[in-house]
Amino acid sequence: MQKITREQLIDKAVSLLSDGTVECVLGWEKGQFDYDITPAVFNDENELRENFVWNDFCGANFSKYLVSKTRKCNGKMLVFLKPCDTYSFNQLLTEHRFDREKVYAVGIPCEGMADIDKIKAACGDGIISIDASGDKLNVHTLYSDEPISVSAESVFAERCMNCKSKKHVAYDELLGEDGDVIESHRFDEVAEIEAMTPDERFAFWQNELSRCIRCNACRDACPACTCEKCVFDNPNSGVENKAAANSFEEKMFHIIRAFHVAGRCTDCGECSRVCPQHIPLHLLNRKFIKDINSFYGDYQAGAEVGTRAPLVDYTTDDLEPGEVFERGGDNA
Amino acid sequence: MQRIGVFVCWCGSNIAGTVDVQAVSDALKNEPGVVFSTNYQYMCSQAGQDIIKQAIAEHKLTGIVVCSCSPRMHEATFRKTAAAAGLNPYMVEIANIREQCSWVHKDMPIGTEKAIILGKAAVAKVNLNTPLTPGETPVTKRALVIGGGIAGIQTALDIADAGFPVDIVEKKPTIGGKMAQLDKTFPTLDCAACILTPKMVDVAQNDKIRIFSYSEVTDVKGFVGNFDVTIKKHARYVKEDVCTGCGLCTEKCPQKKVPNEFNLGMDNRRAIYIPFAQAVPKVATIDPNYCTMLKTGKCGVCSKVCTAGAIDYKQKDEFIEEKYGAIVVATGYNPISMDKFDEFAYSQSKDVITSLEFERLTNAAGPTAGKLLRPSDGKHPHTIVFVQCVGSRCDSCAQKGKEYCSKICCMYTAKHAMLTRDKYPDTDVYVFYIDVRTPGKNFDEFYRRAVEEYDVHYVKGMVGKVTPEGDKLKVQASDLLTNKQMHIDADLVVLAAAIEPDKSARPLATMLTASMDTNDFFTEAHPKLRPVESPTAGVFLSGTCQGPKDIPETVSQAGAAASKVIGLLAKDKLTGNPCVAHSDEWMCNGCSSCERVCPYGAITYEDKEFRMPDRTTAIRRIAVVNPAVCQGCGACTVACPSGAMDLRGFASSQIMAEVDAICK
Amino acid sequence: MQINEYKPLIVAFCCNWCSYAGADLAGNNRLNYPADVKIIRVPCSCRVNPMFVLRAFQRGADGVIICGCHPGDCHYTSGNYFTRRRMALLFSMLDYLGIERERTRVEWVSAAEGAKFAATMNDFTEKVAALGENKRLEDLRCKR
Amino acid sequence: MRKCSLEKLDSVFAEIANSFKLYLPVDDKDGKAKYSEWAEGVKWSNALNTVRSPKDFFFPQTEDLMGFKCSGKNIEIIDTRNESEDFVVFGVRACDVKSFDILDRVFLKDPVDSYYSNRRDHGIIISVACTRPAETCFCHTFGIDPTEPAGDISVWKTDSEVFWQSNTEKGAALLEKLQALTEECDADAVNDQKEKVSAIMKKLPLAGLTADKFGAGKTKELFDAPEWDSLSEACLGCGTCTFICPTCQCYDIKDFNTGKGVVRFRCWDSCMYSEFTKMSAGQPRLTQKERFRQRFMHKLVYYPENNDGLFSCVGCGRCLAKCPISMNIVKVMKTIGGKENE
Repeated sequence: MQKITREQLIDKAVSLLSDGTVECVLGWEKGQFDYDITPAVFNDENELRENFVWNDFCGANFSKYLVSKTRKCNGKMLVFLKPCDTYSFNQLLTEHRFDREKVYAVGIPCEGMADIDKIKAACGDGIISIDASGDKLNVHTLYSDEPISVSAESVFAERCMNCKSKKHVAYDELLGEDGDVIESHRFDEVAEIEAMTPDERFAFWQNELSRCIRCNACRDACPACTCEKCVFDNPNSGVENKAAANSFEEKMFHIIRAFHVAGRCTDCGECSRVCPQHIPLHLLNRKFIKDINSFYGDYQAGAEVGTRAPLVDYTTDDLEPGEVFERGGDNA
Repeated sequence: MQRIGVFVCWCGSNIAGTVDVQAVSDALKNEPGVVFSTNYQYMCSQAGQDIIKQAIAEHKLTGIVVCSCSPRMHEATFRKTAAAAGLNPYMVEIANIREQCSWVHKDMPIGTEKAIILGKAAVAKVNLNTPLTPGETPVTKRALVIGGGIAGIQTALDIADAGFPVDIVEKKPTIGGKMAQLDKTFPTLDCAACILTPKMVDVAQNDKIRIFSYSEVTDVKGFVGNFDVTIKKHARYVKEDVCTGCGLCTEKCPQKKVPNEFNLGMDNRRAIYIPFAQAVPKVATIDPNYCTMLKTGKCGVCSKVCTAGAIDYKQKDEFIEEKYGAIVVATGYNPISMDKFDEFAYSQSKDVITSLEFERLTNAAGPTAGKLLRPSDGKHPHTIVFVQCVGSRCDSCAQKGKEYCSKICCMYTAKHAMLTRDKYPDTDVYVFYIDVRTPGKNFDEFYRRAVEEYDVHYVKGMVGKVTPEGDKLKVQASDLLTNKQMHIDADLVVLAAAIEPDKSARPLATMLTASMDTNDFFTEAHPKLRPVESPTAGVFLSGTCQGPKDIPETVSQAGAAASKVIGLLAKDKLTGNPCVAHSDEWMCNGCSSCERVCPYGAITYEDKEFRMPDRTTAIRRIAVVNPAVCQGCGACTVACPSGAMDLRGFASSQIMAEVDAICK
Repeated sequence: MQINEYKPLIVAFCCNWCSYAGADLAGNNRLNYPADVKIIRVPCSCRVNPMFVLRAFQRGADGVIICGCHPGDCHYTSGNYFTRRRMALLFSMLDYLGIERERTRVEWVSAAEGAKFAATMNDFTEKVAALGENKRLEDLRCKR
Repeated sequence: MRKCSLEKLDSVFAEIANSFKLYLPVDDKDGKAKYSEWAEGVKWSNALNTVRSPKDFFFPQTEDLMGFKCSGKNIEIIDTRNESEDFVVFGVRACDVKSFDILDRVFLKDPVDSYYSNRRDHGIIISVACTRPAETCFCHTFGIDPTEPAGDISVWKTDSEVFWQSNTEKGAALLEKLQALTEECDADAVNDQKEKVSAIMKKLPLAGLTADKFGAGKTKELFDAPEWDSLSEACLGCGTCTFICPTCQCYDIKDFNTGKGVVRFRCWDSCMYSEFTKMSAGQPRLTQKERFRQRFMHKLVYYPENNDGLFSCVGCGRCLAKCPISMNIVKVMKTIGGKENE
């Protein structure tokens, strides 16, 4: 259960709206059920009181919306940012993707977001409502008379299981208490794949990436993918395609996408969250992050504004491309 | 669709010997876009070029592929040919079927097959070529010469002579460089000072030339025709324009124990000093490392004795910013350190000296007033051993010394030996050598005189060890011709130390973005055809910064560099390289990735209002490339996540078309 | 096709200033290397987009090698330093996806190293040939 | 109607697989169902439905249409079409079966899409009645009864038995082959289950959803509805909804230059994409709002207009589960369709 309440957020938004600090509010709107929450722009108190929601399903990272939304907004826009969202926020600022002056960022603590698919796997279909109490989620379904209780932690989204930081790295105002950067085990899975033989690695990724339907959800949700025109939509780029015709194109899309965000990816996990085919896309991005950390020193994209991303930087004694394998493990 | 002409060159038998040129031109005839294809013995010849010109006119060609030697060889030639026939020169692509094909593959079918593929790749590229027009930039009509040795002096004089202003930046308090330290010069044996100092005076008196002595270049921005240079003038604590150079201060200064670098530390100077009598500018300089006044605030003798009132203890380093159209590097050389050559006992005995030290010992203005006396005891040496190639022509595995030949040692050693024998016929002179290299006008004659007329003992072989024993130096050597060990009790051993580029060259090269070889000599734009130009446009090379040279060579290269500079400065406008980066403003995210990888600072950003595809208006930050500054490396094109940045002449689509053609 | 007839296809991206000149020198000195190597001239190794590498594999290349000036000697001062990082990460990613390591290489070849160029190409071709055809990054539509 | 015991189901599958390629929903390692080919040991998924719809069987995501072989300056046209083999798709839910009708009206209408019709002719659909509809189900809105699925053969599964009912000649012929493994039974045997499920259907959160406000002739009324702005506000413009949708049928035709020739292929396209139906004069729908509106207007207004009032949504609920920002057709119908829909 989230420590900060929906009412606290609404009150904050209403006060900022009424004192003229902000013109509108970027927040979460309730859906049909308790889990299908949509990002929305709220313009007044009525809209907020009626439709604003804050619960364990508010996973969407708003940072990316700021690129397009601030262009349309004349005054300031209030945005609520969870700790992991603030990294994307900073990274976008580093890349001059929106005007900081047009945003009023309110940092809000996050206790971890739930993955509805994990809940469905645990409780079955037919979920009518979900309510949180303490560290439990009580799930009411069509097919069981009693609510099914699951621990929130057991149904955390992948990125929340491996949460890297409860600390906000950017905000104008903070609600609740700030946390710390966390020593996570987020690279363990990458290390497991690295430890496989090349044949196993190939088979692993072949299986994962073959499910890709090129819906582009990973790209479109990614806060690092804010290109005015994506190379995959650009007929002149030479790699444009609407659907992968074969396994090469499946791989190419994901390699190039991961490479494009390498050094800029904050590991917010949106790609894996939105993938309708459950491809563990974060494992591609994390591979780059892990490599960057080990080759060039620890680097967390978005930790600060204005840092030089590792791929637009160098030192004269960087390791040679041929040496990466010596470091990466012995599975030739 | 292009109308492409393909021209396959035989290069005599160079290509035709291993590539079936007829088959190549036949095969390429069928490639998309190709409307004409032929082959000829020498495409680069006038007749060959005429074939191209004629085909352009006859077949209304819009693009050309020449299958020939490396584009590094004749791309420029064929571009000119195309231009002469009215075709944009950037519509020409070369398929390198000589260096990369006929010369490395011996089998005719294999060579032919590869030549066809390389030709197809070039055709694929030309299909996507677009006519390019170079941009124009104005030229600042002023040159900068970095280094005030004989190379810099000559370059500056020649440029000034053509009427262009020149600045010389010299890090020492005076110009003159190494030549000012020399005694006589080979092979004519005229006195170095006698021929150099008049030139120094010419420099001082030339109103087109400014000298920034005791100064160094700290920053270079800009590009050919438009360099912005920052020069740091070190505080010399003497007002240059007030000092008369009378030298009184240098006599009265109580700090007498300063090693005199002009005499290579073989005697002392004062804390305030003028390096030598003919220094230009003839102005005193206070050495802040030794001056009591500057260190403790107590003394002030020089200030008291200076009637002109030129002393200024509060002087600060000064930074001067100036614009230049061309920069000449003349940073010169130094003998290498003898630290790694302990077998010659250089650090153990004062009587083991380098050749440059020997020059000072024999120089009338030197520490011994020209008398050849041993540094240790001031006695006249009777047996002198000269060791050549100390640190030159070393095995790369030995981890010491240089692989290259220092070039000047053979001649100056012969000079030293001859002069010694001439002045002091009672001395025995031995020269140990690996080879004696005397290619040069009157060089061999000079060497033979040393051997034949002056009875210098030339011994082919290397000195193994020098051991100081009493007041003698035991020299252990081998004579390779007689295959015998030799033991000589010498009074003086002179080491012909290898020469290396000055240490200031490497950081300067970085500032200039000029390339260097692994020995830190500046690389020339072409080793044979452009020996005085650096690959970086607008940067020229003069003297030993480019490689070991003697004085006549240095002076001729200095003149050559000057003529290149004059050629550049004589232009009012420069046409640039059109193969530069450009950003598609619709795709640009303004993320700054490109700016961060650009080594030239060619990319800036501006906010621009856009009518967006969704009919809204937005102010977007977009990258703008300065085509005059961009050198066309392409780093930005890969850093750009959206692919907004592309490179003219090497567009992503062109490179991918080449990949496709090669792989099909 | 018999196995001993298998000829790999190698795409070599060479920077104009060092490696392309190195290849020219190999030619000047008549130093043989396999005709399977096809060179594409780029102004600097930093012009090589990872996309080009993938493109080559897609189109049927069995190995891709990128040659540039030695670090510190880049004609454009710093281009090859960026190449070094980009390709280190790209190659590591390809390895992570199970693509054979020997199919990709970066080699620094100066204009003076004609012999090194030829030796590098001989060695690289041999290693790629030993792997056989590129199956893991192939696009069947483009097969020879 | 015929039946067999649940234990015998694998033998039935084996029998079908003897003559046909048989596909059925199978759980992957993450427990998500997808259509896979049956082989010994492959288990039918218990999931309500597959993540991707079965439209791939007839309208695959990418498919080559024709080829061009280029040598020199000559171009030779190659017909890449092959006659499809007969195949059986087992386990299709009522909603997805209905989606084939919707696709048929597009692809089998003159001019007939021979690629689609070829597969359609050779495919046999065995549908399965639903027993545990999910909260996202709203097939009833479009008049689909999940207890009476259509298809060549309809199947009802109970705790111990599987009931088979053929609806077409193709179905009957197949069922004929399964004579030995099945036995005749009374059609009333599944009534109990049907009633139970019908009762559950009434309790579904979306039970009251109707499409009354939509349909043929509603273009003028709905096109400029102000709600489209807020509905499309958060849309990322990804293609998830269209690609998992069983009825989305838009495709793009593209040429791929292989170096030796050209492959002309088609692939799914999404009206959510900025490049959708881009022409030389540009895109007809410049904003995400217009693209978003297009998708729902097509399903709920334009398609019915051209197809006797038939909506091109089957209420399978996939988009409700998969949209990254949880915007979907139900929210659109409720918002545009007015409060009475809630």
